[in-house]
Amino acid sequence: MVMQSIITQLLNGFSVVAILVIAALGLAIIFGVAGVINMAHGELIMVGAYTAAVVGKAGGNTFIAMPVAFIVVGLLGLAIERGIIQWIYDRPLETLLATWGVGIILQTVIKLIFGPELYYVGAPKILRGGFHLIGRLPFPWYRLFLIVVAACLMALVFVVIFKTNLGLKVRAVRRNRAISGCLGIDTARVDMLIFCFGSGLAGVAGAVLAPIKSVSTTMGFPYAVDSYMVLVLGGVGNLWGVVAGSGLIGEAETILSFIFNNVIGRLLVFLFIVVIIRIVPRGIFGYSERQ
Amino acid sequence: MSRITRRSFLKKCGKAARAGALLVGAGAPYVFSRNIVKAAESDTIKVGILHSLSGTIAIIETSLHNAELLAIEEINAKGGVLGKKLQPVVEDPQSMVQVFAEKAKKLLLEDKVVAVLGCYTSASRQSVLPVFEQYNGVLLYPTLYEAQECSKNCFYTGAVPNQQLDDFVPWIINTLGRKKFYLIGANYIYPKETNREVKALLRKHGGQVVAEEYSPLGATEFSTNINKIASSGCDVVFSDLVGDQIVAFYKQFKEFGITAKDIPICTPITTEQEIAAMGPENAVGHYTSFNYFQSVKTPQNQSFVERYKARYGKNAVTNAVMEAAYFETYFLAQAIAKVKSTDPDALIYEGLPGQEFLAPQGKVKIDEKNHHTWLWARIGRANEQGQFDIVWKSDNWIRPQPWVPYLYPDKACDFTDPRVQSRLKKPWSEEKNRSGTINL
Amino acid sequence: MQQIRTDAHIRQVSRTVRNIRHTPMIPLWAIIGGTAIVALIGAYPYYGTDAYVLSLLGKFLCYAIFALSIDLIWGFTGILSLGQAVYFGIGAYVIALSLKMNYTLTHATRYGHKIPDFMEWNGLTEVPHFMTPLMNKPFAVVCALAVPTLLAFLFGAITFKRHIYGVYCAVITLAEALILQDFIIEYQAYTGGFNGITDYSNYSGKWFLWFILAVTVAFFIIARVLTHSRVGTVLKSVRDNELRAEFMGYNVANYRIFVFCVSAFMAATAGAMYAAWVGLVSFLDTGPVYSIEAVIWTAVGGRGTVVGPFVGAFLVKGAEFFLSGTLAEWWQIIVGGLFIAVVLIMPDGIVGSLAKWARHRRRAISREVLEDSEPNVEACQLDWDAGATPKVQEKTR
Amino acid sequence: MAALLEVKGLTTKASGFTILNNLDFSVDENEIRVLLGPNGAGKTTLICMITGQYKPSAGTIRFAGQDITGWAPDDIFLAGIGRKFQVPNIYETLSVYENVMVCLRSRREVFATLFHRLSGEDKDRIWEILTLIELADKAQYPANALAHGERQWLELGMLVASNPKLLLLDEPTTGMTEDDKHKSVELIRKIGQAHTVLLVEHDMHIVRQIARTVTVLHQGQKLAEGPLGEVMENSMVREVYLGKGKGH
Repeated sequence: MVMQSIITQLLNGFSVVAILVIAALGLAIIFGVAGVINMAHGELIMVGAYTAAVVGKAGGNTFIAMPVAFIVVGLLGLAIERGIIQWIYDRPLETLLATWGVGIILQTVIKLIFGPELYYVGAPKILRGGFHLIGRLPFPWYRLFLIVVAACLMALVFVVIFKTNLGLKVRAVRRNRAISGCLGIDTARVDMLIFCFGSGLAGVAGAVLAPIKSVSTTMGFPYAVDSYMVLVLGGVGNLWGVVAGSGLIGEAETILSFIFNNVIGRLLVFLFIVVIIRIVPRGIFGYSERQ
Repeated sequence: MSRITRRSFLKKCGKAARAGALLVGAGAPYVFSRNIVKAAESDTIKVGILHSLSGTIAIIETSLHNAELLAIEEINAKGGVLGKKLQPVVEDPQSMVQVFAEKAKKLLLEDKVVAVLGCYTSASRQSVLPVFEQYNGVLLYPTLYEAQECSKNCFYTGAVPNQQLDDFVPWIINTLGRKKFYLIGANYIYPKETNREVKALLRKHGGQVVAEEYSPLGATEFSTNINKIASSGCDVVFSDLVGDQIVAFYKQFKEFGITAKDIPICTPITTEQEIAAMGPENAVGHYTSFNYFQSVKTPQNQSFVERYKARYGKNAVTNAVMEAAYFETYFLAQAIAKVKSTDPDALIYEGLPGQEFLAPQGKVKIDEKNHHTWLWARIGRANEQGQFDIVWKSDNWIRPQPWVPYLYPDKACDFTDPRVQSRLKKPWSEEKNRSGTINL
Repeated sequence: MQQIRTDAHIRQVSRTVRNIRHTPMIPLWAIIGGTAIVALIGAYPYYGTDAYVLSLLGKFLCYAIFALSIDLIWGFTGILSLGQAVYFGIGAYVIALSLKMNYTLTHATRYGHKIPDFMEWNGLTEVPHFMTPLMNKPFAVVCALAVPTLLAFLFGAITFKRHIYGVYCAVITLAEALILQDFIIEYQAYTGGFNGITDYSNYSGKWFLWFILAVTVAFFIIARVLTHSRVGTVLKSVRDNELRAEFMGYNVANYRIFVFCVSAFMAATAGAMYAAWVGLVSFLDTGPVYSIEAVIWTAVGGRGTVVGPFVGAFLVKGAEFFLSGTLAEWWQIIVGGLFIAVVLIMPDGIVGSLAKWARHRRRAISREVLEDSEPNVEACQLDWDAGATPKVQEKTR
Repeated sequence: MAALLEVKGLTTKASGFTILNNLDFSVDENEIRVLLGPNGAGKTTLICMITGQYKPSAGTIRFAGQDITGWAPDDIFLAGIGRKFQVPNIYETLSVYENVMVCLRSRREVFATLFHRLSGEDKDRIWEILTLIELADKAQYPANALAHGERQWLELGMLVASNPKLLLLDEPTTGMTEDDKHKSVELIRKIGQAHTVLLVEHDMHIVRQIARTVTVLHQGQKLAEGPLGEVMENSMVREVYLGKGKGH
């Protein structure tokens, strides 16, 4: 019985890890690649979730909501980048301030449009229910779907960054912006596209997380905090870091919460992060540049 | 390219910015100027409305704010009170207790409101009570709460545990036939105190607590808790989760394949509003104990729901706290009319105690002794439409007991007691205890 | 070893060039303006009778000190902390606990016992032994100031010695704020948890406003002296170029730890006074959101200037209090827009931009002076041309 | 005269490559020594080793009688080694005056600095240095307003202010115009009158103007050492260095 619970708990852990990966991927692009400390990341996820709610009202389901949210939030990201971020790439800490402002504005605007109450987003019919694997409880199909989505998004990002021309330019710009510019790469365009892409991913995160979480204007901040923890623990600017960070935080949190309780679980996870960072200051997969 | 645009952009903006800064700088002193809202004072009665319109608690508090504005509009449409219109003074405390206290002070001292309708969480109420006691204001508080409190300056129109739990827990044991309780709640005073009473009732009626667990406020990942619930062998979950936690918990409960037939969730706090947010399919069959449901079949309620929907859109749902916020506004109007004055002491000693009103849930009354409200008890089972089928209803209204006798046999609240009265008559600087609690 | 001695002629010349004004430690305008503002605030209880404004003034001053503490580490040293509220919060909680326990000795809570209500509803029957010393108020004050400072020392010793700066430091401090916040909520029997600590006798008299004001002025002067002294120059040099400073023999980590401790001490003092003045503390006072807000006040006012945090705190907080009443539904759009506008239009903040403008003017004047005295400085080979006009590049921090 | 700096058996490995291989090398007091070598010879790495930025895999570094192997950069500085970086490395937002002021020889501890006041003599010294590097008239400018050459001189001035026993100059004339280079040479010569200087330089014009003794590094090892003329005649040197058309 105890053994079964623990195995179930490990499985749950995988779904939590998947949630963290999904939430953090967009930030991994915006923060890790474009170097913007995006405090509005949670709000971009929130807008994605509301997009899913609208799609749901119009009769669509999560599968339709994902590409729609990608486009809607991607365009929103484009607007933010063109309007604000493009002027301040060279001042990363000030992006924090501006995006915090963007976050507040997004929250208020969404509240004015949709009202302050919680919104309903249902899971698609074929993903309801679960399958029996072990123990008393079935493992929900939707959680399996989350794991699959996390893997697919990882693969997508991997392909975009490492297998496309855009990805090559992105990596070039990340290593040396000035030289890349001199070599004929339109850095402004690369920045714009990458911010757009990262925002779109945040939108997808909102759309897939909406059916299992509550959708409200203030839902974003915890996701943003978790995403930053994941990135810093895993190593900024490395895709495997996202997986490593999510894996450690997700599994540690579910197991510790099971042994103790949620609050102590969370406390221990944060302590754990602080300790790890002190041992490997650049994160688990962070590269150390030659000074 | 972007650099050049940037520079010219900055140049253009530079002058505008400097002018703007001057304007803002010059505007700052107005923050401190005392005539923020100086309406014609003679022909209106100012009523403060203090509910968060931003931040995490805005989800529920905005609906209270709406209900109170609706009631004020209705009262004004009928000619107001004492020939004057009620004028709402709205403040946004941003879901932060410090701001609640600050804004309460502003409403009392700056706007000189006759009373404040406000607060939702216990934290916010506790933060403003010292302010109301010090400056002798009147607070009407619409939320169900953990009780064990009575303040001279506060009138509580929400339910206290004896009105929600005393019948609910025995009903779960006897009618539902479920004895093994798994208590899960958010980690703060209301769930802790509520669970203390639930445990006392379980001892009295022969139930059993399998586990008691508290989750951080705002946490929305419950897979671990659900795993624990499934392996604990309980046959009913008693939940005091609040806010968006409710939605996430019910959704994930269903997701893990547990239905209300296996383990029903019983709760004194989930309303129609949360069910709308989680989707009715996730709530079907779970139980809530409340004084009011949207489906209550009284003519007052039907008209109330109609008016609310007409004002705030046809998708708007009503709930118990909102109903309390609605009728407390009427309590205030009636009390002002009764004492023909806006003097706080007149309202506190004469006007509000004993006030009756035919509310959507039935007839309600403010208790003379303890400032809480006589309410009806109902148990509802959520149905497919996101409404509650009322499966049980109390025969009569129920007296509020801030101190339940089975836990606190030696305490009671009584503002009519001469000992309390003499204490209250002393000025604030000499006697700061404004509580009506007495030891029996 | 003998130092290079340039010949007397050059030394003579250099003397004539050096009549460039040094900014005094505390300029005259600051003394006059500061005195005027202090008088205006300190005398408020005599010309204004509004208890609400009075309470706001004390509170805003605490916010301003808090913002100043962030400016000290962020503006002058380049350490971005998103967990500065930890130190503010600990200071506030210690004082609030002390006052609350003393208050309940004479004023029974609603349960009728002589211990704080949050202890009671969590099942404690008496004040736990490790908390009884806090009932001694002077000891509590010492604790409220010393504990955060020591904590900052520990934090700094581990973090800065490990060369963790920038975003990593920001996220670690964020994690620390979250830890403290969770800790306070979880151990509510000792901290009041989600409800915070309220209902104790706070100091709301005029004398306490004066006290806050005096502390504010003291911290203002300390910050000004610190940042304009040699240490301040070293701190700025660490901010600008850590490597160079290290190769100039400065133990960069020690300087960071030092300024971090000073800043924590300021934040703790602000927190302690806040708790005593307002009579209410909550876990939100220790959280990341509050820390980020204070960072924003600093940025709006102008980081790297001593006056900036004061202006920022008063302006942003004032705007919030003002707007959230009159424009309850959409005031946040204005506040959000303000942050964006400051970043885009006034990257140095309000005070910073004004100071920069003033500096430019001054430099232009001193340039004219130099040109007039050209014959005396021929040895300096002045080659003023278009290229010598100061091009102030954007900071790339 | 005893050697001021003495490097023995210095070996560095980084990710599989041997950058410095069992290098022996010494600099005497009051000498201007030029370090030559093609790209990748390990010149900058050697500087980094001496100043404590990297830790050597093996070998010892002795300076003024002390073993400084593995010391922290700030301690090595305090022992008396100042370093000029290849690209100008100054405090961008401080004024020129402050840049020099921060570098003045004084105690570096936090509390000593806290209560430190500039004496009149200190001020004279700052102005002297500013005059020496010809930036006195720009004393109040923020350093980021200076031109490239001026920034290099400022860094030299900062080093002089700290009055080190040994100055390590890593290609101080990179990216300068001919005029500026000429000025730099004058400056380095002046500095060399009172300090021991170890100069890393590619530009043979400059090397010829300054150098008395040169050391040639190749693939992490010392190839040749001696007076400039002698070394220039060395066939190995000509092959690995000049043969590749690197010099002028």
